Amino acid sequence: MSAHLAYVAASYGAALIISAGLIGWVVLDARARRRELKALEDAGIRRRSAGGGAP
Amino acid sequence: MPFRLRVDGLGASRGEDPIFREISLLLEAGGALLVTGRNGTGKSTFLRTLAGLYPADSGTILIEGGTDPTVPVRESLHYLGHRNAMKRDLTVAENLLFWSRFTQATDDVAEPIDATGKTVQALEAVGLGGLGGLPFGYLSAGQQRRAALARLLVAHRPVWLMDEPTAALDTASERMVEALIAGHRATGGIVIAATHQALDVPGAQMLTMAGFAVPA
Amino acid sequence: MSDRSLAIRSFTDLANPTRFVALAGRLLPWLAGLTAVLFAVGLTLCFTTAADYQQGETVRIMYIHVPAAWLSMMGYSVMAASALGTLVWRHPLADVAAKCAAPIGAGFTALALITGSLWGKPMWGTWWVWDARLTSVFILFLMYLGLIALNRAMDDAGRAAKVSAVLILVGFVNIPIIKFSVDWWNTLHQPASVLRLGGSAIDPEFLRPLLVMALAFTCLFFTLHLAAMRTEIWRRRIAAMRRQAARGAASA
Amino acid sequence: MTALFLRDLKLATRAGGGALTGILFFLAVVAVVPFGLGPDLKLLARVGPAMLWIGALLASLLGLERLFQAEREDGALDVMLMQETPLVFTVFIKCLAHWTASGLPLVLVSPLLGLFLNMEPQAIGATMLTLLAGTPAITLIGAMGAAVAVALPRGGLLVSILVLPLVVPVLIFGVSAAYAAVEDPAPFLPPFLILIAITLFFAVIGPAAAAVALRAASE
Repeated sequence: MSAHLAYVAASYGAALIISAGLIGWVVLDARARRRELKALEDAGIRRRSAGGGAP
Repeated sequence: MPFRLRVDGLGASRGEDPIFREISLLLEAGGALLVTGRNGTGKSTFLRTLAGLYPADSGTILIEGGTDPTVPVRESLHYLGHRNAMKRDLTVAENLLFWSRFTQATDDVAEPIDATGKTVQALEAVGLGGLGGLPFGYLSAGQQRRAALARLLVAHRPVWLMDEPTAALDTASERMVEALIAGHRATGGIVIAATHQALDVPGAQMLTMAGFAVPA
Repeated sequence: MSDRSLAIRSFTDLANPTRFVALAGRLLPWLAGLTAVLFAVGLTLCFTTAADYQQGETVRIMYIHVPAAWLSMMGYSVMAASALGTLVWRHPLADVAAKCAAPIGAGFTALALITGSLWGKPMWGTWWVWDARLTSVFILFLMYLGLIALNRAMDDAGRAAKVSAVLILVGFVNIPIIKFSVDWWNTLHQPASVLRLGGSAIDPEFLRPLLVMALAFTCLFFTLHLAAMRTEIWRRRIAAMRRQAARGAASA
Repeated sequence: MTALFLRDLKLATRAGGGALTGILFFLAVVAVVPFGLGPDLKLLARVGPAMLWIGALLASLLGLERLFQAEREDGALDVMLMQETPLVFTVFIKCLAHWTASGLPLVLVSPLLGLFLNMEPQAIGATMLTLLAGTPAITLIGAMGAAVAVALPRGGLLVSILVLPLVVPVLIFGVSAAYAAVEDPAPFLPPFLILIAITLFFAVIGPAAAAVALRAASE
């Protein structure tokens, strides 16, 4: 029975790693882009269609 | 209703950056338009938008008085781009024969399309009479450009869009291009050419592409 | 005053990226919180229910494997819907949605495959069994990889959006064919005695943790998807500003 | 339209044409198998149909990338886009010409290669028949990949990964039909008819999807 527990633990471990990986990637990516965006805006580059328009 | 090409407020952009805006013009049968402007100001894109190859994001292109209004605009246009649309492995005659049959408008099938006859005439018109049997790859750049010009002759289309027609051509051939344009206009056709060299096209409207310098 | 203008009145309002980013900003904390709660409940349920008499402890792997498999298919359906949005309604954000859903969907598909093989080891003694469903999920994983590679090969976002939308839809239309052919191929070569993944009919006691975990995974998917879309909008905005800066400098 | 068909045929069989490379690659793949699996005739006979199918699949995927790329590079694609005949039909004709030039020869050469793998005549006949029905589907699926390769400058590299999941059903039914003809219990007709159904299905989907991708590429 204990061998089975190892597989169960491995599965939940894999689930944890993949979820953490996805969450980490999204959060870090968002933070990096936000920093770049602020840097560009500080450099005074006004977006032509600041209101909205195509992304 | 005389045959006319009407363009209203035509505009196109690449992604978010505008290339040209609000271009309107009206060309009567036999009319011509010369498009000039510095490199990168959108001359080619303007022609490709007219040809329907590039999506315009504003404005309309209409052909009035055409034989059949339901036919989309691009089917009554010939487009000669920078590239010659010819296969190097096929002979010049084979290339033109193919294009003659392929671009033959379906309604012309009523009278037998004399493809070979048209090919021979077209080759004569561009001064490549004897070279029909040569593979296209053997021709010089100037001859290849003239063969590309012959493609416009093998199948009749009222409007010609020519992008740098005189590229790689010597002065004698330039006169030949001007003669071809005059001939097409004489038969009631319309010619729009984007060019750097001064082409002698009498009575042509001028359009200078200013390009879109974005305010810093 | 500005807050009212940010309110979402109709679906088309979502088309405006700025309003979408604002909405995402407001929604994300709530969604993340809900996901955390659902996972807490789900995980406790997973470990408090009795083991299955036949499969023993390994039935707990099912609580991860089955929701992950559902998620991989849901992810692809989200992408198919976005592809329709790009091609049919020309919705500007549809392409962003499709592009962001791909990596997340692929992540869940990988999870489904890993837990599938971890399930297979104690049951059939081999790490990988060419069982019909596992194989279908594997092919789905290949399709995800193809689309992610395609999205990365795109340099100009707008132009290639239609191309990837077409491929997503073609892939989506082919899923039933692939499913059918894999089942056919599986029954042809596989001796019929292979224990089917689903096992006996799931009695309610196992169903509860399964559903809660499925809900938790779905919430996780949408939280990540929303956040990834917001980041993608920023990325495209940054690219636009950089191009503008370059052009501004050139013409100054 | 026949003009396009004949021109493409001429082009394929001319010097630079892709027809010959397809056959040579197929020959290479099948010739390598005995060296890998060893000269045991019984094993080779059992593996025969599958190897012929895998070889034909890879060989036909090989020549597909250039299907539209050449047209785009010399500007012919622009003229084709401005035609009154719908682009879907033009793409279908090009696929037909490409299949006739490089798919059909694979089918014709498969009996010869079948002998290398010590397959009985009945198995060779069945494999040939299934290849005849299946290779058009591969060309039609590949057309979508080729259209993507034109649309994305770097897209060409990933054509095989995009096309692979779609080609799996064709391979499954092709090989199972080939085996069904040899082993008595398994019926030959069902997998064979499904194979034909898949080919017809892609005859519609393939060109349509490729046309949309090509039009997007011309921008």
